[in-house]
Amino acid sequence: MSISETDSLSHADLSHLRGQFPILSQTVHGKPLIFLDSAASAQKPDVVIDGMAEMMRSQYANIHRGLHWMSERSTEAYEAARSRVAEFLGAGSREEIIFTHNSTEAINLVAYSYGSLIRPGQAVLISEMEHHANLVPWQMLRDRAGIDLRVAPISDDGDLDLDAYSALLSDGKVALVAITHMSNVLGTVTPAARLVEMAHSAGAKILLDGSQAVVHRRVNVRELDADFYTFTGHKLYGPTGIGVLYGRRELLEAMPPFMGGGDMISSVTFEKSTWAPVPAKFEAGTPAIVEAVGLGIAIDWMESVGFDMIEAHEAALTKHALRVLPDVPGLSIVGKPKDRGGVVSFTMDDVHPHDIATLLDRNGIAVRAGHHCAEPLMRRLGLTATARASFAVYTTEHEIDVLAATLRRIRQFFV
Amino acid sequence: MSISETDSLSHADLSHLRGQFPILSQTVHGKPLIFLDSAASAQKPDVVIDGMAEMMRSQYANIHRGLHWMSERSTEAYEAARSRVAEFLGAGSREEIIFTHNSTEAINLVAYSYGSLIRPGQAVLISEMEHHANLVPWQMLRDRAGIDLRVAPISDDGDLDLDAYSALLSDGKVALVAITHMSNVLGTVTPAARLVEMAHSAGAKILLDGSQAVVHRRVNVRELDADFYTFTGHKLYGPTGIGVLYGRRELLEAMPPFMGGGDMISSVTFEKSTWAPVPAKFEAGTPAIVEAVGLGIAIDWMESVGFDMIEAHEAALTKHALRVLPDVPGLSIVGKPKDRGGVVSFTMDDVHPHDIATLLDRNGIAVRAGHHCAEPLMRRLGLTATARASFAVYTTEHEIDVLAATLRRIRQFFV
Amino acid sequence: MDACSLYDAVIVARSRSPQYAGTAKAETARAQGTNPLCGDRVRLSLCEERDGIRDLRHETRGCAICIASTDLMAETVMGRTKADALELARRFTDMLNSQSSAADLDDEAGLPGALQAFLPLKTHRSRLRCATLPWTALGEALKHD
Amino acid sequence: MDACSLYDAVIVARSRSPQYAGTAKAETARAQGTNPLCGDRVRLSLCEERDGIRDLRHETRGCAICIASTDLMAETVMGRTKADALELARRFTDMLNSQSSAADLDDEAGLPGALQAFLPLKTHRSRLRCATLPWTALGEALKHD
Ligand SMILES: Cc1ncc(COP(=O)(O)O)c(C=O)c1O
Ligand SMILES: Cc1ncc(COP(=O)(O)O)c(C=O)c1O
Repeated sequence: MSISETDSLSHADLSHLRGQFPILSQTVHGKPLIFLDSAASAQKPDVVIDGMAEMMRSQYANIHRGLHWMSERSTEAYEAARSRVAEFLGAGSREEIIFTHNSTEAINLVAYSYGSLIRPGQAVLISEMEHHANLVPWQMLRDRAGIDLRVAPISDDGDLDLDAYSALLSDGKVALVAITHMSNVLGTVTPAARLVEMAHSAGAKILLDGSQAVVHRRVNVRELDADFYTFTGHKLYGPTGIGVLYGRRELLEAMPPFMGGGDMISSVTFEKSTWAPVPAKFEAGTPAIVEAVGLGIAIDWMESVGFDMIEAHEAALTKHALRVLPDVPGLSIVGKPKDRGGVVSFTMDDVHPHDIATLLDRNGIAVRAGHHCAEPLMRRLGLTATARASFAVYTTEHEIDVLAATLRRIRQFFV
Repeated sequence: MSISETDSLSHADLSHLRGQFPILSQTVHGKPLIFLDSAASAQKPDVVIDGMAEMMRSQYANIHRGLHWMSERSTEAYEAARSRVAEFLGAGSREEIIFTHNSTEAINLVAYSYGSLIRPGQAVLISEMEHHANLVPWQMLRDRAGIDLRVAPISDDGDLDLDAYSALLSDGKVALVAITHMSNVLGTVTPAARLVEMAHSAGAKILLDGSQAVVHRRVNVRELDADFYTFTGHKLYGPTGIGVLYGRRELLEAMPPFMGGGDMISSVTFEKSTWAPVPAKFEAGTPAIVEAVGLGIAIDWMESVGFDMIEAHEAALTKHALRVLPDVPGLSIVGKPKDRGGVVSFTMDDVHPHDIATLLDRNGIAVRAGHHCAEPLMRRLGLTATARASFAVYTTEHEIDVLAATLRRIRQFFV
Repeated sequence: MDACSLYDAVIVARSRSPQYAGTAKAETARAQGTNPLCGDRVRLSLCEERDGIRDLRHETRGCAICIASTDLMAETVMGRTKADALELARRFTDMLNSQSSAADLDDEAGLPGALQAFLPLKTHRSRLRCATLPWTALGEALKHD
Repeated sequence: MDACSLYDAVIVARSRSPQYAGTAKAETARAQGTNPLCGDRVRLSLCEERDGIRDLRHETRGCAICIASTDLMAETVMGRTKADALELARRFTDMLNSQSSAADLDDEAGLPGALQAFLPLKTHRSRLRCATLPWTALGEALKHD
């Protein structure tokens, strides 16, 4: 695609871009689909869909150990996707990119492997606004390994409490910080570079859960100086079944493998196996070959749109939503973080979020409702559930207006 | 498709069937592709490719927690795939089917989760012909948990030594047997029902690695009485990035989770989480939704061809190969198991298998060469590598004839 | 706005002002049902006598569907025998879970009219549990004695 | 049969009957390279003097490409200075790893004719290590002293 060089998407550009997402022209309950659930999983542009299909049609075989043409082509495509991801994240080298099933597996990999190097008495530090994916693996590690799990609080606005964060780091016992780069509930974009710096000064390593952040902002892991960074393909306009762990090379090299199997070994006897160099050491078995290639295409597609454009468009959408939604009687936006990505959670009087979601759905509008896999955050906010609208590069201001208008009518209906 | 009701594929049926695999009409180095590497990964029929694309085009969203139409449709499709797999394997209930990344992850899940219930002094029993995927996870468990790892030997023909197997079970210390249902190197189909019975009489549970078997034979886990059964989508004419663990329900229920994250919990506080019922307990994070659906389609496709047909066709191909290949001067078939699936490993004088593979590739023929992720088996056979031709439902006798003729010329070239 | 037949007048009305909220006089049993997926919670308070359910009250935190379903359940089962109530619970749950379309079922279900308000849920399967939660809790309560 | 230019006469001949098999007289260094992926193993035996590599012999277990590459390496580096040999190792490896096509490189590579036999490997990247393995081992051997 080619988009004019302004700092935001023109109407024509946006409709051209939307035309690349076949699903956006579907109807739901007879209404045109308005998809405001991209933070749960984004829709895929046709280049991704077609590219995956094309690979399976014309250049597919298992990779790595194959000496024949099809296998070499598949291997090349898979490894090119790795290079693409490395470049996308600004990694120091392509060997620092490990393909996983999703973000959840990437975090569990670190919890099992790096976690096995953390000693009783040491601690892992998370925050109050973590997705279960960046909470439960650390709880399980705590219970397995007898380490401490510390939780950095957030303010009522939904910002991380930096003083408390600093205090929790101060005794030098924190071995690893694991914190979100962007909250999937509040939209809060955390001050990642600061968090890294503070963690490092306290002698801790840091993992950033970039599942949401990477979709909306240009991320550079070396500039952030992150030790681990994770994201998931299906939220990045890419396929399901593929995720990414970035890890600093010297850490990855010092870590034991997570899963055992083919391709992660250097040699095997019944007595003893030795491990392959990174990244192979962490990629046991046949990887999600076609999905990795699909992810590479999705990244190419995003770069062709341009991150400046994506950021500007989503910032405009978010601003618009924060202007029109509070005008809906009874509606309260949840959280007021200093820096927010395109995710807006809200409640409306005592209309239950599930009823909001179902009634929006009847009108073609897809939002999420519930605890958004962040139960402890809900409890902290004194809520059991919220409704959440989340925006993607294909979202329009008009869609947000329709959301607001429909919410008004839903409320009238209940009051 | 519709195939005439004979017990083997007619010429016309076979060419109709081949027409459904777009990749088979590709050329390689200017020669028509002859793909004899399906045991590494099978090619995909267009219904699978198109079905995945169609889902992403028209009915895609994240699953389970979504209350909107797209999410309900995706959830239904994903859960229907689970039911399809349950039926395919003859499982007692759909809750006994867990979707994983691949076979390797399925085995690692059992090694981590069920493995954590095995006590020092107890043992895991594998065989000499295991793929690294069913060997390295048990080595890692041994080293982590201080259990014993026992190895059942095979005969020179490549059959499991049942007396030795029985002897290794006899002290009652084996908690779990983990053995292949079909060797990816020798083609040996193991007497699974016997193995299960013997394991159970000795008080052991048993996992069968069905990664190869399930492609070629109808498998029924309840008839086999297996405790765990694993396979991988990409070898079953399905997508990459999806695998399956079948587990007997009461075992799955007693096992702790493997990975932590969204969807595998029932409730979460910072202090403690409780787990969702199976299968959700073992499916942390966003699953490979589209790939699971693709796998369901692949199974439907196989059933539409019919397992009787598949078995008969592959048996005919294997018989043919075992007749024509040994006629190639200098060629020796590796192994002579009593019951063999469509996998034939061979060596040819001292022409290195890698040279064989590359020269076959120059002539459009894809075979695998190397240790096939089974180094200890190679050592047992006194080899460092073999060449391997493997057959699928789309393979023809003519392709095997071309293989044999080309091998003759390769040998002349080297001698 | 398309509110669809799901949010029909009786469901919305009952969710706004449940008629059987509270606790039963002469309570003989309590039960609780929760849906951890969404935090819905139904607390039932029963007065059961030999000839059947004398009184049934509830405290429900949840969505409109859940509150209305609980309230309509209370109305429907009061005065019925235990066996009758359990049979109704089974029929209601079966009706919602069955794959046949709402249209096919309307007649067969043989459910009290008020409960038929939930038939449109069949096309919103993710919300089924909101309606069946109180019935599951009732089943537990009645089985416990 | 299409054997392609990869298995050219010299490669096949050298793999059948290597001319530098064995161990060096007056051996001053040994080195070994293995490729765990395929089990190939190259053992080098060197006699190095102040003015350069005097003798280089090998025992190679591997495919035709690997044996021929080792044997042709021995032939090529014998008599060269250490710096020269290392430079050649670098150029050979770079040539094979570079993304430019064989055609573009033919002239530029400036490699001894015999080594150019390996250029067609560029279109069989999975076999690259078969050819570079002995050179990597040589690099190790020369760096060690
Ligand atoms: C017998 C056997 N087990 C396990 C595996 C591992 O399968 P995957 O790589 O898809 O996990 C394979 C395939 O390579 C196999 O042949
Ligand atoms: C902040 C955050 N972390 C982690 C995840 C988990 O991603 P996945 O389910 O793809 O593993 C999500 C998405 O659900 C998320 O929003």
